[in-house]
Amino acid sequence: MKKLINDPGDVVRESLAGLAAAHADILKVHFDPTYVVRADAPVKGKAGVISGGGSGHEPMHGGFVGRGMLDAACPGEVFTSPTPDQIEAATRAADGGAGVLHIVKNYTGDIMNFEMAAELCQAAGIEVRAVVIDDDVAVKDSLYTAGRRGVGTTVLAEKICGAAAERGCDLARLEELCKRVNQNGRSMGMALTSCTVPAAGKPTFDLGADEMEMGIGIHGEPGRERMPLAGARKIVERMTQAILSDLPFRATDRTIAMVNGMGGTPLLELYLVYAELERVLEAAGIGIARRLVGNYITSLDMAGCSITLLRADDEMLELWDAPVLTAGLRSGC
Amino acid sequence: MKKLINDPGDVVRESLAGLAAAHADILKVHFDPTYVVRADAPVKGKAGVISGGGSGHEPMHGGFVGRGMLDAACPGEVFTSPTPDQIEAATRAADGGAGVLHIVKNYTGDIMNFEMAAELCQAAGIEVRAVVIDDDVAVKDSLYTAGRRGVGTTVLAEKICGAAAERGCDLARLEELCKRVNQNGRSMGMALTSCTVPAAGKPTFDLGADEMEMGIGIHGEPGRERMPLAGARKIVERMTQAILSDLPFRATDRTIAMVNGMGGTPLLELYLVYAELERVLEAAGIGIARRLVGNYITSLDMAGCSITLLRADDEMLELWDAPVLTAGLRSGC
Amino acid sequence: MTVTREQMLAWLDALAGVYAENKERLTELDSAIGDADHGINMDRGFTAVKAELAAAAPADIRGILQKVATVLIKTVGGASGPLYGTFFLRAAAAAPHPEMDILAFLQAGVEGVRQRGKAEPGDKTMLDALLPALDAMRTGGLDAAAAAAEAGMRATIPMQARKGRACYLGARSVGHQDPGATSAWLMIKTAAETWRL
Amino acid sequence: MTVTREQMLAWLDALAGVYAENKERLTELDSAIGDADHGINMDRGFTAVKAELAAAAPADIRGILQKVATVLIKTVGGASGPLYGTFFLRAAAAAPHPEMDILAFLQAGVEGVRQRGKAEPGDKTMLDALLPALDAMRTGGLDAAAAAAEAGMRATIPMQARKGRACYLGARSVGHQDPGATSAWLMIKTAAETWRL
Ligand SMILES: Nc1ncnc2c1ncn2[C@@H]1O[C@H](COP(=O)(O)OP(=O)(O)O)[C@@H](O)[C@H]1O
Ligand SMILES: Nc1ncnc2c1ncn2[C@@H]1O[C@H](COP(=O)(O)OP(=O)(O)O)[C@@H](O)[C@H]1O
Ligand SMILES: [Mg+2]
Ligand SMILES: [Mg+2]
Ligand SMILES: [Mg+2]
Ligand SMILES: [Mg+2]
Repeated sequence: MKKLINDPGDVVRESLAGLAAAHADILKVHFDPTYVVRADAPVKGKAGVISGGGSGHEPMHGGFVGRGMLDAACPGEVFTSPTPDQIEAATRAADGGAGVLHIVKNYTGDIMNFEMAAELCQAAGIEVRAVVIDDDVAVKDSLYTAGRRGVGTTVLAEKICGAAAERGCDLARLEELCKRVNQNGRSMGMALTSCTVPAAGKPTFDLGADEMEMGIGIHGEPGRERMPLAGARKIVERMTQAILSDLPFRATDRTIAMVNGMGGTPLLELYLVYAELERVLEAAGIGIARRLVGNYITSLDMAGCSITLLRADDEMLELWDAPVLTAGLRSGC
Repeated sequence: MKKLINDPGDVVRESLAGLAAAHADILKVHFDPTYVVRADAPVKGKAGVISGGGSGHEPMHGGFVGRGMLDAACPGEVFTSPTPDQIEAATRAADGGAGVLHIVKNYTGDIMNFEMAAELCQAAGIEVRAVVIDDDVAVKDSLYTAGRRGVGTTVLAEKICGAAAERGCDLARLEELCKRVNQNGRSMGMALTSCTVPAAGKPTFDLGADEMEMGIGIHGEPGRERMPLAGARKIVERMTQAILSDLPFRATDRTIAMVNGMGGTPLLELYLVYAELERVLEAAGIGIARRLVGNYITSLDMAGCSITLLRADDEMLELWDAPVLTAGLRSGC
Repeated sequence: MTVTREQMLAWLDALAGVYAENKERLTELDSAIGDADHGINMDRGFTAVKAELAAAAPADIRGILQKVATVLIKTVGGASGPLYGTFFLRAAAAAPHPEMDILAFLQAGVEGVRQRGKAEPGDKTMLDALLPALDAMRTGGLDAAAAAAEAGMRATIPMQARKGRACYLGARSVGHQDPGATSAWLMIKTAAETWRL
Repeated sequence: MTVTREQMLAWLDALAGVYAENKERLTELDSAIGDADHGINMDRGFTAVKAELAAAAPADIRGILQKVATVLIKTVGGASGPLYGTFFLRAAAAAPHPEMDILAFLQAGVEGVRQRGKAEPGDKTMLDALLPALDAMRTGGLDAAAAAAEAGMRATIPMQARKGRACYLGARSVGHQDPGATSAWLMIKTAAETWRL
C-alpha cells in the first residue's frame, strides 16, 4: 500500500487535524466524539443541516461544512458509518433552536446509526428530520433489499438545502426540499481501478489491466458488472443512458450536472468526460443549467468517475447560485 | 493504460473543450493556435499576465485563467512546451495595451519557446517581460546546467502577480514582484508512483511496492534519489528540511504554504500531510500566514505530493488575499 | 444453563482475542461483497470493550452487558455496530442477577438484531447464523448452538443478499460467505468454548 | 557535394518514416532521463512536415527549408522543437539555389542549434552527435558524417547531462543514451542513405 499516512489507524484523526488547521476561519473539529462544525455554530434561530458517513470520500462531508452548506458533519472511520454518539453531538452543536436536518446516504449502517442518534436527540428535545438519499441507478431498487445507494446527489442536496437554511427556511420545508432534490437526482459511477482501504492495506478488488467496473458505489464495493475497458465516449454514453432512462429525464429538462472524480483521476480526464457528457445531453435535448467538475465525493485513491444529473426547478437553481464558503466548494463569497 | 480518454492524441484538445464548456463565464479556449484566455480579455489598460507549459499539470495553467490571476495560458501537448505561435497569439489576446508578463517555468523547452515568442511579440510592437521561475530545491543549481526546475512557486506567483495586475500595477513593477516571489519561494516534491503519459501508454518509470522517489519534478522525470517507502511524518520532515535549509528560512518568517497533490493522491492524505507540515514549521518557529491544500500543479495521475513555502512580505500577503475567480482557484468573489 | 459474572467477563475477554485473530479474515470476506472493513470494525469494538472492562468492570452482569453495548455502539460504526450493540443492549435487559440464563440472553439479543436490522432469514446476514443458533440452543445446548451457527454461516454462501451492502451486488453476491454471519458464529463458538459446563 | 530540390524532398519524406518507426524507441530513451515524449514530438513534427509538403512544396530548396522550420517550430514543442526548427531556419538562409551544398547546410544548421541551446560538447545533447558529424563531413563526406554521428550518440551514454531535462538527474543521468543525440543521428544517417551519390 502506497499512501501518505502514518499509522493506518490514525488516518482519519490526523487528516481531520489538518483540515482544522488549514481552515480555522471556516470550521472547527471536535474529537471524541468526532465531528466537524461551522466556526460560528450554532447559528441562532437557523435550522441546522448536517450529514455524515464513513471517511474516504473527501471533500465530502467535512469539506462541505461552512456558510451556505453544512452546519456540521460526522466522519466515521474509513468507509464505516459514524456512531450515534458522534451524530448526536454534531446535532447538538448544529442546533440553533430551529431543529436539525439529517441528510443520510442510504446504507444500512448509516441508516441505523442515524436512527439511533435521532432517538437520542429527540429524547434531548432537539427536533430532527432525516432525509435519505438513494440516487444510484446502478442498483436495482426493490422492497426486499436495502434499496439504492446514496451517492452524488448527496453533494447537490447539501449545497441546496444548506443555502435554503441560510435563508431562514424552516425545518419542515427543508425536509420537503431535500426529498425533492433526492427524487429528481440520479447518479452512476464507474471504476478503472480499485481503492485501497488504509487499514486493509491492499486493493479491495482486483481489476485486470483491460477491465473496468460499471455501476460502483463509493466504498470500493465491486460494481454491478465488470466489462472490457472502453474509451471515454462509450463510457459516458453508457452511464448517461442509464441515468436518463431511469428518472426518466425528458427533452427540455434543465439540469444541474456533476462530473465527479473518484479520487485518483486527474482533472485533465474529468474535463474530457464533461465534454462527452455535454455532447450526449445536447443530443437528447437536455440542457445543463449549472455544472460541477472535480473531486467532490470520492472513494479514497480509486481511479474512475461518476456522473450525477439533477432535474432542477427554479428554486433549486436559485439556491444553487447562492453564496457558499466551505473548504471544498466556494462561490459567490 | 487506464484513463478516461479517447484517442491519446486528442486528450489535450478534448479536455480543453470540456474546460471551455464548463467555465464559459470565466474563460474562452482558442484552437490552432491553442490558448485559454479570460472571457473579458483584453482588459483595456491593464498589464497582462500569462503563463504556459506542457499539459498534464491541471488545473495549472488553464484553470488559473480569470479575474485576479492569469489573462491567458498556453497549454502544450502533455509534458511538452507550447510553441512560439501559441504563446504569441496568447500574448496578443492578453495585451490591453500595457504590455504582458510571461511567467515561464525553468525548462529548456519552455525557455526557448517563450524566447522565440517574445521575439515575435516585440517585433509586433507588444512589450513583453519574462520572469523565469526556478524554485525546486531538489535540483542542485549550477552555472553549467539548465539550473533548477520551476514548480510550485509558479502557482503562487501567478496568483500574486495576477492580483497586482488587476490593481493596475505596471509591467515593470509586475516583473520586479514576480522575481521577488521566485527569489523567496522554494519547493520539493516526491512520488509514490510514476505517472503515465497518454501517448506513451505505460508508466514513465517503475517504482517498487516499497520504494518512493524523492525530489521529483512535475513531468514524471525520475527524482534525485530513490528510497524505501516511509511514513508521512518522515517524508514531510525530509522535504521540509530540504526547503528550509535552502533559502534559508528563519524563525519569525511568515510564509504562504502550499501542500500540493500530484494528481493521484486524495485530499484525505493531503490534509494529513498539511498537519505534519504545520508541526515541523511550528518547531522551527516559522509561521504559516496563508495556506493552500489540494491539487494545483499536478503530474497526470501520479501519486505523491509537493510542498512549497514562500517567505511572504506584506505586499504579497495583501495580494494573496485579493479576490480571484478562476476554475481552479477562487476566493473573495 | 446459566453463567456467572466471571464467566461473562472471561467470554468477552476471549472475544477480543478472537476478533483480533480473525481481523484479516473477516475483512477479506467483506472485500468480496462489502467494503472491506468488517474485521477492522469488530476488532476495534472488542478491543475497546476489553480496555473498558479492564479499567472498571461493573458489579453485575446487566451492568457489564450495558457497558459492552454502549462501547460497541460508540466504537464499531457501520452496520454491525448498531446491530451487535442492540444485541447486548437487549441481552442486558433480559439478564437477571446474580447468574444469567444463556437461552434468555441469546433470545433477547437475536430478537434485538432482528428488530434493528429488519432482515429476514435468507437475506444473507448475521441473522442466518444467529437464528439457527437460537433454535439449537433451545434443544441441544451451547455446543449444538455453535454447530448450528456454523452451518447457518456456510448456508449464506449460495444466498443472494437482500440486506446490507452485499445486496448492491445483486447476483454477484452469490458464492461468498457473509462476513457478519461469520463474526456471529465466532461469537457463539467462543461462548461454547469458554462456558464449557 | 550538392543535393537537388527532389533529393531534399526525398530526404524529408524519408525522415517522416524514420521518426514514425523510431517513435517508441526515442520515447523510451526519453523516459529514462527525460519526460517520455521525444519520439512523440519528433513523429508529430515530421508527420506535419510531410503533410505540408505534400499539400504544397515550395519551388526552391530555401523555401522548402523555411517551411520545414516553421512547421517544426509550430508542431514539435519541447526543447527539440525550437532546436530543430532553428537548425532548418539557419540552413535555409545558407541554401543557395538551384542546388544545395551539404556541408554549408550542415554547418549553418548545427551552428543554429548551438546558438539556440547554448550547449557545449559533452553536455549530453544532440550537439554531441551533430558536431562530430559536421567535422567528419568536412573531410570524409556523408557516410563518414553518419558514422561520426553514431559514435557521438554512443559517446553520450557515459556522460552526465549538463543541459536539458536530463541534467536534473545529476549523476543518475549517466549510463543512458541521449534521445536528442539519437534523433540527430537518425537525421544524418537518413541523409547519407537517401543521398547516396
Ligand atoms: N439489515 C441487516 N440485518 C442484519 N445484519 C445486517 C444487516 N445489514 C448488514 N448486516 C450484517 O452486517 C455485516 C457487515 O458489517 P460491517 O462490514 O461491519 O458494516 P458495513 O456494511 O456498514 O461496512 C454484513 O455482513 C451482515 O451480516
Ligand atoms: N540546451 C540544449 N541544447 C541542445 N540540445 C538540447 C538542449 N536541451 C535539450 N536538448 C536536446 O533535446 C532533447 C529532448 O527533447 P524533447 O524530449 O523533445 O524535449 P523536452 O526535453 O522539452 O521534453 C534532449 O535529449 C537533448 O538532446
Ligand atoms: Mg463499512
Ligand atoms: Mg517534453
Ligand atoms: Mg463492511
Ligand atoms: Mg522530452
